[in-house]
Amino acid sequence: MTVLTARRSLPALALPTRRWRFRPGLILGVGYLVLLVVAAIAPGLLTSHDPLEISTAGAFVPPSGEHLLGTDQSGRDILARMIYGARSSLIMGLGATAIGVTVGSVVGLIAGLANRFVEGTIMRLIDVTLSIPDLLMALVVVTLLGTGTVNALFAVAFASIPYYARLLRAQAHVVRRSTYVEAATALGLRRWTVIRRHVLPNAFKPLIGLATIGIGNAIGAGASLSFLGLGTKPPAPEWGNMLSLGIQYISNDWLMVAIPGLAITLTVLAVTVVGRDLKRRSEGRAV
Amino acid sequence: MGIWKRIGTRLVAGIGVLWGAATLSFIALHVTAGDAALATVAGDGANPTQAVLDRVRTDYGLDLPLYQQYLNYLGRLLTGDLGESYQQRVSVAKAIGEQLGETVQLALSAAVVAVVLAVGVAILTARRRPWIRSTASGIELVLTSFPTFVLGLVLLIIFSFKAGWFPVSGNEGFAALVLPTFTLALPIAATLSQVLRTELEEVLEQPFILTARSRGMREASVRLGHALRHALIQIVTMSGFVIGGLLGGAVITETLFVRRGVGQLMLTATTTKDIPLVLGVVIFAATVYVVVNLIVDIVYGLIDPRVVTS
Amino acid sequence: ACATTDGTSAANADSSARTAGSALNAEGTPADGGTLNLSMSADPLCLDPHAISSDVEQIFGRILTDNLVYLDKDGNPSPWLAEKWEISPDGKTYTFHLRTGVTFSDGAVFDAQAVVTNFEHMLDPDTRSPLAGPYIAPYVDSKIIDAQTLEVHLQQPYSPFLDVLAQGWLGLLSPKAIKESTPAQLCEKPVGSGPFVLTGYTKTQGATFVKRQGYTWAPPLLGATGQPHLDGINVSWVGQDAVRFNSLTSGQYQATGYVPAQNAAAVKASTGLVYSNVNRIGLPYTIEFNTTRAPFDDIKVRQAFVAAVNREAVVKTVGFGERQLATSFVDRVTKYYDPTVTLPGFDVKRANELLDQAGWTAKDAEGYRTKGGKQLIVQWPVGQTATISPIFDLIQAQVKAVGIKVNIELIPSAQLTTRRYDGDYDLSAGVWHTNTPDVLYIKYATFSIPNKARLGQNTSHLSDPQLDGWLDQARQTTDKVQLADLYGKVQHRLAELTPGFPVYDNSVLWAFSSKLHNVVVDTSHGTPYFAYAWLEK
Amino acid sequence: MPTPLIEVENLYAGFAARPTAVDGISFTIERGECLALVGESGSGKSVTARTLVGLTGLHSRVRAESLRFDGEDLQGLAESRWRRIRGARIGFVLQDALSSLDPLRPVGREIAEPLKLHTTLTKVARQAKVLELLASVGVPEPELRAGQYPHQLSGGLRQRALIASAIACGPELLIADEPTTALDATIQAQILALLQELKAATSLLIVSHDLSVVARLADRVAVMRDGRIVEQGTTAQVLHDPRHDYTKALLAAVPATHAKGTRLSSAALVPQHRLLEEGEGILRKLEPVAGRDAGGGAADRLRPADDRRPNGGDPVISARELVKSFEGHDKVTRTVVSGVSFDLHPGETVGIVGESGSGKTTTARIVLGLEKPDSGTVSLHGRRWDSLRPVEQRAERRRLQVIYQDPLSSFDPRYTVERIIGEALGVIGLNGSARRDRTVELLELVSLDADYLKRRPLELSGGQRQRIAIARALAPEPEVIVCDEPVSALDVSVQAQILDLLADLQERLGVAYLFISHDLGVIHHVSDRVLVMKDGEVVEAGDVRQIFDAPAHDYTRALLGAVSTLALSK
Ligand SMILES: Nc1ncnc2c1ncn2[C@@H]1O[C@H](COP(=O)(O)OP(=O)(O)OP(=O)(O)O)[C@@H](O)[C@H]1O
Ligand SMILES: Nc1ncnc2c1ncn2[C@@H]1O[C@H](COP(=O)(O)OP(=O)(O)OP(=O)(O)O)[C@@H](O)[C@H]1O
Ligand SMILES: [Mg+2]
Ligand SMILES: [Mg+2]
Ligand code: NI
Repeated sequence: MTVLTARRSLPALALPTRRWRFRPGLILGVGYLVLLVVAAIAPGLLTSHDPLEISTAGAFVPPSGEHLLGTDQSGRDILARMIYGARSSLIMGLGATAIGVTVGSVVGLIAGLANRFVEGTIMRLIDVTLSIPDLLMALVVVTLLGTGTVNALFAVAFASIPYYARLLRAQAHVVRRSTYVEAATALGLRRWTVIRRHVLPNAFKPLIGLATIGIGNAIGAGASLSFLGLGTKPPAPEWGNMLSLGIQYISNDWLMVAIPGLAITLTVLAVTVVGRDLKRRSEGRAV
Repeated sequence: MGIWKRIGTRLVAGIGVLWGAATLSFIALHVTAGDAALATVAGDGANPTQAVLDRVRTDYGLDLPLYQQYLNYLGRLLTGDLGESYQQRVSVAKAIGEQLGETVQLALSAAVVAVVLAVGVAILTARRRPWIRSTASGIELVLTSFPTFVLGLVLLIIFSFKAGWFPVSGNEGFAALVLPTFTLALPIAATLSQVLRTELEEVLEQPFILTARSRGMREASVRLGHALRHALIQIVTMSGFVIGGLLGGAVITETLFVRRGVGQLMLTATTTKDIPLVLGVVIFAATVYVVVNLIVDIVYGLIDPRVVTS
Repeated sequence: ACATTDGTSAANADSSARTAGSALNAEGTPADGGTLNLSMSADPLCLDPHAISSDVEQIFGRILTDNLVYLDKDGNPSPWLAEKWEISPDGKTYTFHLRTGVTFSDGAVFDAQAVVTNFEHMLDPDTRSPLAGPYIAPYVDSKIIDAQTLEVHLQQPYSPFLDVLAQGWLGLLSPKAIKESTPAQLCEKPVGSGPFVLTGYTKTQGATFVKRQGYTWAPPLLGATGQPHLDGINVSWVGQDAVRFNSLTSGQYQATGYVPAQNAAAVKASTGLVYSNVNRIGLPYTIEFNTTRAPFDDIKVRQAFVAAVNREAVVKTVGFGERQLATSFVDRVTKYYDPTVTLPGFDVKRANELLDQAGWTAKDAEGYRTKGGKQLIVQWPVGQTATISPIFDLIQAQVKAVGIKVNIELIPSAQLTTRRYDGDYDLSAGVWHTNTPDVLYIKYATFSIPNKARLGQNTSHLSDPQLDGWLDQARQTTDKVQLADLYGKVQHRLAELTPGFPVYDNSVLWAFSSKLHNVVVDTSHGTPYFAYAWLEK
Repeated sequence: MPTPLIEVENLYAGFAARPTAVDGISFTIERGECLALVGESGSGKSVTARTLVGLTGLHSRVRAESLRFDGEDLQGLAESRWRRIRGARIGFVLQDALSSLDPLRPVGREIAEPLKLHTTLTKVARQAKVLELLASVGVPEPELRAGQYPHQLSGGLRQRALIASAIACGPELLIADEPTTALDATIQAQILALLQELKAATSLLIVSHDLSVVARLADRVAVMRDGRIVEQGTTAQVLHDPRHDYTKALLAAVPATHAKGTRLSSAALVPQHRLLEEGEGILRKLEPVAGRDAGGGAADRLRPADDRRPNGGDPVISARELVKSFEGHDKVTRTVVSGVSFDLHPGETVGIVGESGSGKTTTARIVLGLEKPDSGTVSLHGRRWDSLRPVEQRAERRRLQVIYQDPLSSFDPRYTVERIIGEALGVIGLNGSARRDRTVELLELVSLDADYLKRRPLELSGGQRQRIAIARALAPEPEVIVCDEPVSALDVSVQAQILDLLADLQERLGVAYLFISHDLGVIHHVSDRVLVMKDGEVVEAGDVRQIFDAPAHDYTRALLGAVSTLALSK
């Protein structure tokens, strides 16, 4: 793959061309995400159907011009439900990850930067939460707050907190001991300046990659909650919910499983592709 | 000497974790709405007499103030008594014990499959041609992101409903274990192999690998003999994640494949407010967590001599 | 050798089996041997019929135990372990003449004392009986006349007494086992006198039964004597509907209960399968209003709600053609079902008028009606489950059209139970299947309204003196003409008071392999009875 | 005429990121001969060595007109053939010796590996052979060592174990890539002796940037630069009568041969080096910005240092009786620094030498206030500094700067050069365009330019990173710079630039250096006074000439005795 005749060129000159290499995966990923965001913000732009409206045509209508993806068990337009469901699913994926990451990293950072006593206490608490099965946590959260997208979101977020917290603590430890943090201290910067400028951003770095996977996991976890009957409240459309409902009717209409399943997978793939790209950029690597 | 002391402190911390988990769950279960006695005898379709309800309430001390119930519970716990399941009316230890075998069987086989798959795939794809790597990591991504139940269903449809290779459900026999095992193992394997590949690729860059190659070692031996052990350290480190994944995934896998198991037990126990049973499962899970962490600590020292001696 | 009870037999029993009492797939010469693999939806977690309310018990009961009486095709009590009986004129004393030569599988002998032990076990609070005990609540004590004669005393006249004695939950257990076991032990190893004996029970997985050697005391109505044909029955619990259905088609099981309605068409289309859809006695699938709190304390709002719901459309959607529209507050197979009752139909215009009359005239931004600034919103708590029925969505969507907001709350079953007894809901949905029209007492008598001192199943909290009078009277008489009159009045009155609205008649959907022959449909609950079923080799 | 053992003609090798790492080179190695590859860092020496064992890596391309080992064409050789050559007939000692042993395996197993692969010896026989090999490379207590893990061995022992594994099967050719970097002088001497012994039986290809090593071992030398061999010949001819300008410059850059105050780098070495021509102009720009209160003494320091007098006046830093101990993983407390005292005057350089682990870095860190001593004091301008509260210390920190041994890790990886230096300038309150201008000035001062502002540390070469580290240390206009092994990783040419720059700055700004190195040549070149450390103690201290010419302590003598200089081989 290497052309031996090429002369060494300055990296500064070589970089831009490589940075803008044509990458169909990335473009598709970004395109898909843009579509999702549009669906989440203004679903009405993408479909004229009401996701809650029971169609006169009846249930399990196969795809047609009127219903591009057919209708579900209650005769509602599947495409409209997919489009309107994007919001809950995105909220679930992004929201749960955002909460998990934020709370988890605050807790983890406090543990990683505080004295040994505080750290020990926090870490034991994290152990306690980790030792309780995620599902039970979710059940308790849902039982306390009731079902619904937002509550399922909290359940999923809550379960993810200890993982992020552990990661961040470990990361904070590494960064705190790193030479560049010491170098910044040696320059005479304030403790908080050092933490803000160097410790935090570097401790967060691996989080980008992890969080992109986390978004997918969160959507999946939300769907799993729905599967166990703990997810979104009907009739609100949500992909996980549609998926678990679709399973009941899989022999009547397999599209009811395939479509939301595909949407979830594509979302995760898109988020990951884009996320990896962002991560590479944030590391200043040539893409 | 060092290792015993470490195990000692870990055990003390572990007991603390158990206590914390039990207490937290106790509180959580009691603050959630729902009358446990009613849930026990007066569920859907039941029409019990008030006498039955009152009997259950006094039998289980549900009429006592909460702190009293908590102290009683802790007291019994200290004597190793986990109490009696409200729903099943047998000791919690027995109720869990009955389900344990299948869960352990499933969890172990899934763990083995996950690790073997992850190691295998990572070893085969690390530092290979780009298309091999991106194919592998693409598949892994899909697997990690797919809800377990969908994956299980897809496997069921393909291998059971359509091909008829494996029984659709049940606990009996090896064949019935295959699909649930893979359902549980694949997402874990996918995550593990992503981590492992990164790790392996880093290890394969190391000078000592080049040295091994320079001795005339074949590629397979280099990967298996040298690189793998380093990657194993990662697996050991991620064991917490694996355990979590196994326990969490087990509920759904068990539901889907209609296997008995602790996951199912917990699910029903929680929705019906079978408090002693839920707490029993929590204590069980927490014990597993603590023990696994302890083992990890020891294994870590065995795999990586630097941990103990440096 | 044995013959079928009934001339009617059908390979595909779809139409004929809507009524109970027939034998399915009955042709062919019975062959002995073989084990039936049966899949069911959920483990009751206890197999003592007296200690559970689980639906599946109706099937286990018939496998494991025998009852004093058996309901004939018309739903009238006929002899079984009680060969005959007399009822005192005041309706408070029942004298049973028991069959001889019956033994339980642990060797205990069936006699008057055994029956008394069973009654006492049902009523013992320690048994925590959710159904059996409550069904014989008027029981006071018994007098053993001799080993084969038993006099039972009731507190007050209770005409459904004989009917309920035919229910699976009241199957008779070995007095020896009852005496020697704790309630928990009995749950795991109940001993009966039935055609099969429990040999293994693994919680949440399955149970195995083998045929009872020397069993010859099946209900005479079955017209068969002698031992069961099957060597045994293996029951597995397969919770997922899709999985259960597919494991039936893949041949892993030869019979499965609770076929989801959406799979019925596929079962019917499959040549290797027999399909059974039998209606159940009792309350149809009914949506009930909480009549004691706003807004449904106002009958106009209740009537408006009913008028706003297109029941035909709902039944069509959730029933996949397998459910019949309910026409009264009892299922059409219930004794004294009154076909002249008419439930109000779908009429949006009327619904709107009624709501206007009730004062819900204003509308808010979302299009929901308001009164005095309050939105017309009703709470509908529903148990958390993955397989949530589309019925909730549908009704929610339909009544939205007239400006009623339905808030569906998915909550865990413990919470749902608590709220049900606390009366903290506006809507609740459910069935109550039993084998007598006395279900109307259980569901609508003032006595059945749950309160601090007494549990009860009157979820609409309807309290109507007229109803109470008729229902009480019905418990006191065994006169068929009088009963028909009383229950007819009750049904009409209910349609008027609108404590709720029945949606569809509850039916049990079963599917078997066509190799499984002579499955009798039990009248009591419409469930299959395998005593003389046989497997084609 | 017998065929040469190695025959290379017009060899090209490259990577995606660097297409011409090796750009058409030719050489031969005769049987029993030792060829040395020398040259600039990154010139392709290691890559060349690796082509001979076919291990240039996954994304590499190699092409040659001829690439033969013992007459056999190595190009397109099947994997299985390769495996029979590697380890058996060609032994290879990698450049990164310290990490070339699998950390998870006892060294004994590593050494036995080639035996297992290429011989039919039994396990017992292999074990015996391993012990024999360890003994033959001069490892004491072979039985003990064979069972130990790499991290339990010192660098020298590791290096020897690696050589033992490379010669286990008695190869015809031994390739040793930088076999002595990162080793202190005494251990380096041991390794060289070992290689010299091996020369008798085996052909050698030595890669090194240390010309003194080459002088001692090689029969012939090839000088590489930029992927090409610029000069090739016998050792004597190349080292003493270099033809090519680059070789000449390289030789001139060896610090040990120069006393303090002489220049090392030359135009031929660093074509873009503008410091020499324009240095004064740039330095003048470093005059304090008018109106800014730069704190006490800043103006003084920046005056031209004609009246600078080392050893005169009050010391900037004075350390007294520093003691520091650490508790190791095994819970045993070790005293790492014990009773170290010294003064550092303005404009003076104090060198610290000593074996690895003798406490040099720890001493430096105590001085910097990054580590608290167990006892003893550090004063800055006569004021106690070590016992100040962190907040108070912070105010003084900018007077004391540090150049870390590993500059890369001392930079926030997310930062660009501009931000790295800018942050340091922020400490003295420089903002906005003033900061930017000064950043560029500083870059120019270390012979870089504004092109580098947007680069991240990873996009810089080793020498460039080192210079950024220096620029950062200079930015707050410190009085003292602690230089911890600032040139250890650099080849002589880059090293020369840096040393010259430091000297210039001292000359003009009166900066004092605490200069740590294990390279005695460098210490000799830069220091005014020297401390020799061993096991945490200063065993000898004094004027550089006195230490080098008349060492008093045994250890110092051993250290100096081990130094192989070019002069020695004459
Ligand atoms: N795997 C690789 N991928 C890309 N570039 C590489 C790789 N290995 C080496 N290079 C580049 O090839 C060039 C030559 O590297 P090489 O290791 O041979 O240098 P060297 O002469 O040994 O230098 P040093 O004295 O620093 O060891 C360098 O510019 C290096 O960055
Ligand atoms: N934070 C610490 N905790 C424990 N031990 C330490 C710590 N820092 C240094 N040491 C130990 O103190 C000793 C001296 O270390 P130091 O870094 O000062 O040596 P050095 O003279 O700089 O060696 P080198 O030439 O290898 O850089 C070493 O044995 C080291 O392992
Ligand atoms: Mg090199
Ligand atoms: Mg050091
Ligand atoms: Ni029921």
